[in-house]
Amino acid sequence: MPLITYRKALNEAFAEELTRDESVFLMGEEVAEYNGAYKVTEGLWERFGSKRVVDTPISEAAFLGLGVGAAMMGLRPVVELMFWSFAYVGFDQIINNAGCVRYMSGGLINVPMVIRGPANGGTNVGATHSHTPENFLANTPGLKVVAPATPYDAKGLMISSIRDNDTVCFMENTLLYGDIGEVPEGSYTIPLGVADIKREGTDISLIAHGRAVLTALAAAEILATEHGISAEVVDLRSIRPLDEEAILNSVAKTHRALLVDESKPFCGISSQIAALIAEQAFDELDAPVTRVTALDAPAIYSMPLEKLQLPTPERVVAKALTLF
Amino acid sequence: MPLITYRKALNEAFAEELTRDESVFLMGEEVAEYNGAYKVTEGLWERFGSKRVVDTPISEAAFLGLGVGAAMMGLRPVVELMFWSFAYVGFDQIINNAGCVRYMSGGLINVPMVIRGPANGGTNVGATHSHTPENFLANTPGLKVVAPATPYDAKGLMISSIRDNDTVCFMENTLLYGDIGEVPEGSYTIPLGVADIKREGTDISLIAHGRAVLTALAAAEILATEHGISAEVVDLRSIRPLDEEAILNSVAKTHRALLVDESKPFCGISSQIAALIAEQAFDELDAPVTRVTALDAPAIYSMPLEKLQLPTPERVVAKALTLF
Amino acid sequence: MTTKIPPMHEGEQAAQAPINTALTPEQKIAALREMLRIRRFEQQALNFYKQDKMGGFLHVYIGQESVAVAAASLMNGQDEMITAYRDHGHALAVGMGMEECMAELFGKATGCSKGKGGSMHFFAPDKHYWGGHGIVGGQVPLGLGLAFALKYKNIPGCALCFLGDGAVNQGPVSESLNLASLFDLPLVIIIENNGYSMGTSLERSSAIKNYLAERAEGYNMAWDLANGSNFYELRAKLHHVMERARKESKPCILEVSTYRYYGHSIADANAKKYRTAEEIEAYKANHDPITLWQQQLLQEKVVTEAVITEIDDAAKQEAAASVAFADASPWPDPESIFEDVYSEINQGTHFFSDR
Amino acid sequence: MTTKIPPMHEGEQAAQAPINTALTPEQKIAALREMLRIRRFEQQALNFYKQDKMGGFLHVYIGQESVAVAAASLMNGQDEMITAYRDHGHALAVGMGMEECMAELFGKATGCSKGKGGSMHFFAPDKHYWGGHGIVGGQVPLGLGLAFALKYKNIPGCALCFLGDGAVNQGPVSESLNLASLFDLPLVIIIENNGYSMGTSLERSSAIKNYLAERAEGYNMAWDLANGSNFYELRAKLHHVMERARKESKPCILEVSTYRYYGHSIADANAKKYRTAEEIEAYKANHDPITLWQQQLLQEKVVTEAVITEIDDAAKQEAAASVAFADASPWPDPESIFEDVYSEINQGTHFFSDR
Ligand SMILES: Cc1ncc(C[n+]2csc(CCOP(=O)(O)OP(=O)(O)O)c2C)c(N)n1
Ligand SMILES: Cc1ncc(C[n+]2csc(CCOP(=O)(O)OP(=O)(O)O)c2C)c(N)n1
Ligand SMILES: [Mg+2]
Ligand SMILES: [Mg+2]
Repeated sequence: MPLITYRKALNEAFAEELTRDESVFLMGEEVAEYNGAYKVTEGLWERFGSKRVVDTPISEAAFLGLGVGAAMMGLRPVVELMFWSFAYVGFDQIINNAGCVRYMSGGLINVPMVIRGPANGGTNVGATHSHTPENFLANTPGLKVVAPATPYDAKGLMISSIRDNDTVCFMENTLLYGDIGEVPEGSYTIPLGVADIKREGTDISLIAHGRAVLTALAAAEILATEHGISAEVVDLRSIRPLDEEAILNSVAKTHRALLVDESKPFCGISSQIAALIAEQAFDELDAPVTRVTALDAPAIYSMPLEKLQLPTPERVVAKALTLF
Repeated sequence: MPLITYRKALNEAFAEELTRDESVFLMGEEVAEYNGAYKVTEGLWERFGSKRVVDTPISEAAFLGLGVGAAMMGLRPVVELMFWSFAYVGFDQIINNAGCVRYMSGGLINVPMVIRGPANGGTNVGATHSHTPENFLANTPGLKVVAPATPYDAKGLMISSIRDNDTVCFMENTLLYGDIGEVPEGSYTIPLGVADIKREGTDISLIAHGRAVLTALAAAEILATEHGISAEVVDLRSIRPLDEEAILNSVAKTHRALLVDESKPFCGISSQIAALIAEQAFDELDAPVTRVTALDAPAIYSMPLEKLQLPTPERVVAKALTLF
Repeated sequence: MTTKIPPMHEGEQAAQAPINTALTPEQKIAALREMLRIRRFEQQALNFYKQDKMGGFLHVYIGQESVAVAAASLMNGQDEMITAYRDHGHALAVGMGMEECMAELFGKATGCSKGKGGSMHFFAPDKHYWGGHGIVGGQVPLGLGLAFALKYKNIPGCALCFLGDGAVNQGPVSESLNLASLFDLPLVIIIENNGYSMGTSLERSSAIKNYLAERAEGYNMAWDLANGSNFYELRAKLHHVMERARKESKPCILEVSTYRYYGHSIADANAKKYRTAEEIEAYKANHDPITLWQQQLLQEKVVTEAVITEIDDAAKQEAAASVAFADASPWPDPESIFEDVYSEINQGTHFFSDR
Repeated sequence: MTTKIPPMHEGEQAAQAPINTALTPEQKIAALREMLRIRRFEQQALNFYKQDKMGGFLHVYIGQESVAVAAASLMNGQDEMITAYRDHGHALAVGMGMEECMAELFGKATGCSKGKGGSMHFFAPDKHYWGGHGIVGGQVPLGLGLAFALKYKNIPGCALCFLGDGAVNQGPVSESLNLASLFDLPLVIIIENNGYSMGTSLERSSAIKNYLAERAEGYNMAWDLANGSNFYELRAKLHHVMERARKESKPCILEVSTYRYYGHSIADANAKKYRTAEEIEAYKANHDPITLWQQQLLQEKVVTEAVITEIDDAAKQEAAASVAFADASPWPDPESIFEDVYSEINQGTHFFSDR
């Protein structure tokens, strides 16, 4: 299988779908002539032209709304937010339009749109540019939320998301764009709502999404080699729909759960997973459900401190050891 | 003590603070000449004039941002959102400006603003008008979040919020505006971050905020009279800062926790409380932490169904009984 | 150089516009019928709102009926329409049935949105009607998307997007003006200027030179004004800008002067405080679009008083029947709360439930 | 009737504006010094950015220095300033020290924001400087608030609010124009039109008739244009609108034509793709505001070449010293991550932590 970057995996997904389905178009700031701020859409404007790959002014509310309107009419917009941090200037369009129109119309209208872009801290751009709003989005019934950790998952989930008849919020990560992995050529899909066990284990479940999966894997390796602890790493991949069964099965096997989450802790994704386990796997637990999250302050700029603010393998290991 | 409505209690808080402190002003759509869409600001424009009570066009982003700018300069804006549901058109101003400026300036700048308005379902206005974003706000380090359930708490917490040097998101409820309770005349404060035990009990802790506190109290009464179960009702009052100690103390006493929350369940406030209890009171629990929340769909319009969508005392009782 | 559309077919001249001289008597009568149906429908809704048959808000369109009816009368099967929460008139004008609309207000399973949307959220995609949107100004970016989709699909239609005078000050509206002009989209923006946003008069909400529509200048976009009480003028001006959108793929703003007789919504306790009774009565007496259209048709001898009465009675009966239908209809099943959230059939497996 | 401010003090006439004839030689030299300080500071920052001494983005202001310096030279202690993420120039112009600014870029505890804000988020409230804002257009509603506060407090100052040509299309900017005009606030909006928003030229981002500033017309707001390469013209025009704001409490938009030499940020790999090398070189050769100001001062015999070299060397040394300071400064303490979130001293008790 070819080894390509996460960025290229997404790019291939777009190229496949642009080719396959005339109703798919890409839109966003600098996605076309400039090739994308992070080069995720590189070459696509040249290949597919200005109709299918559309540059916009800096007007997120208008072009997100444009996406919703076009999707209602049966097109399949793939709208880039240069950063998910910029979603807040178009938040009404996401929550009230993309999120509610299907329901409020009694199911008459679908909004088959993908809203995508990076949602991560860790790049020294300060608080305004480091938001991870997957919890806000997943809180909203009507929206789907996906957060791939690997190139393989990125491509398969993106193709599924574009074909999905609901709005899918696709959370990428600038720190992952350069990661390399095996990715099949051509089209393949990964269904939304199916978690992936990225590492099998018996003693503790490390549950994560996005880049935190890699942190969990690194921690699992340390736990195995230095502490003789066998950690299972559950990659949620899709946050909503959520693969509750995979989570509960893993906890039933390991009896210990530690959630690793790069977003803020208060009402974060990890709160939801913790609440789920606490309610539905209470009798399985040999220790409290616990979490390692971003340290609870706005994202700091300072380079060494920002590294500490996000979960590190060391913090995960230390926390895991408290459960034994 | 005088018996007044929740609405009037808030109104008195504004009048007190407008009188006490020249830097306080009220702003929002229809707050002045029209007396407020829900009459919460009734009479204040007449009494304090157009400088202190300011009507705005329908431009939430601009007037929330105006509030932040004015607060940075030392004024104390009390900005009304006619509904908290409309916050999403000005969400960037709340999250990135009100929420981050203090931190990003290394503490040089305070944003002493109150953003207030009703955040509730249950009034047949459909999904776009029934959002309860307290979890989004409380997720954001830098913001404070308050949700009073009674007229007494509403007045005391509002005065504290106006005097607070950070931005406080004050979640009111149109269904509570007419509720009557004992409220002292004149000024008094209730500190943010202090929960209130609204009913003492020994067998189970019902933990709630806002109107769900009243649902919990009704359920506690049924549990006592019909099932001989003594339920303690913990009213969080302030969601951030959160009175973790009060929650944990109550659970240590009753060994059972049921969270009642009118907002959506996925990453809601109740997820956070459940995660907290699951992690920090694991050994105290005799049963899983569990929750009764809004049913997880956009707010439905239909009158009888909307009633079912929000937590009811019956649902709370039924869920509570499963824990014994 | 202004981008205002040069004067044409205004006032008394409007009847002579080809789009109006082409109207058959039947079509003229149909327009009257639609306006009366809207008014009678909403009067019934008002009654039953007061009897607590419906909840929430009820924003009635009474006084503005000519605007939606003129626009709908020009839609050609390839045009699309979207509006705000004051949406009953537009819904009926595009052909939605009174029964499904009334049942929606009653929150019944037979409602156009199965009781899920309510008064502010009517939709009928099969009739090119995309809502009914509750957040002020929120429909405008969506309307932009409708226009974008038309152009993308090479459909020579236009998207009609209505908004109020207060809504013009929402940021996404301005953003949409820029995009529509920059992308040359067939978007017809219709400001229904009824002089007030809730209790705030236009002067208190908007800094303008002369007209709201003039803001189009800043986007190098065409604009025009129309008198909402003059059905012929409305049609002539709308037709012009719709054709321009369809044929040249050019956006524009048409500002229509109109008036609402009732409060902002029926919950508007202040309805009579921010306007004088005289102002309201003067409008009713001198500018009512239905009265004026009736007078016009009488003058043209297209109708007699008797015909008018007949049409009106039919509208009243239809409205009463829609109430009976709505009243007799079943409530939605509680389980239906969980339906229509996502497009999958088996939704239960796909999202969190506390049950 | 246009709201454009009538021509005055333009081009070569600008030197004759009273606000310019009043300048002492020292003040003229001070302006040159400030521009050079900004340029040298940023050139150092650029070097050390490339050496990985700082992270994230670095949006340099080189080519635009005249704008911030002219504005700051007119601030009277009662005026306020706010800008976007391209904020180093404004920060130095209002009097922030190179050391604290460079240390901030290095993420050090001695930085102006203690290493918490970074390049895009400089603040100095004591110097009436309110940031440094990363979200495009987001500073404009805040600037509106600064102007509101001035008026509320009866301070006869004005709020200077800078934004880029691309930022004009953000909705909150339009909303702010309406509010500023409606409330008669002393807000001076300065569009630094450098022709591009990232890789998008003005023509591709904005539908306009002639000028972005012309959008002010739709809000009945005054506007004007200024040549960013002509320091005297900038001062004359800024002075006029600032005085108008201070004395009449009236807002306006001033659109300044300018240019940035580097890419959008230093991470902008495409910096040379969307513009030709000729375009950039032509600007540097013919329009550089520092070169032109130097020529002007030489011509006026206010400086000699030797004085210029001396000032420039001092600026270079100061910049180099600021790097040494930043480099030698300590990192912030890890515990400081939790500080400054809320205004309480004892923050630990007030918010959730997983530690
Ligand atoms: C973003 C937002 N802010 C406020 C409201 C509350 N609101 C509903 S309608 C309305 C007035 C709108 O006036 P206008 O646009 O003139 O339309 P009209 O009601 O006159 O038809 C307001 C303030 C809302 N629904 N959405
Ligand atoms: C809401 C939002 N959208 C997008 C961005 C990314 N972004 C940062 S600067 C910029 C271009 C702004 O151009 P302009 O306003 O002309 O200012 P200049 O960079 O030329 O100074 C963009 C798209 C952002 N920071 N915020
Ligand atoms: Mg109106
Ligand atoms: Mg620019």
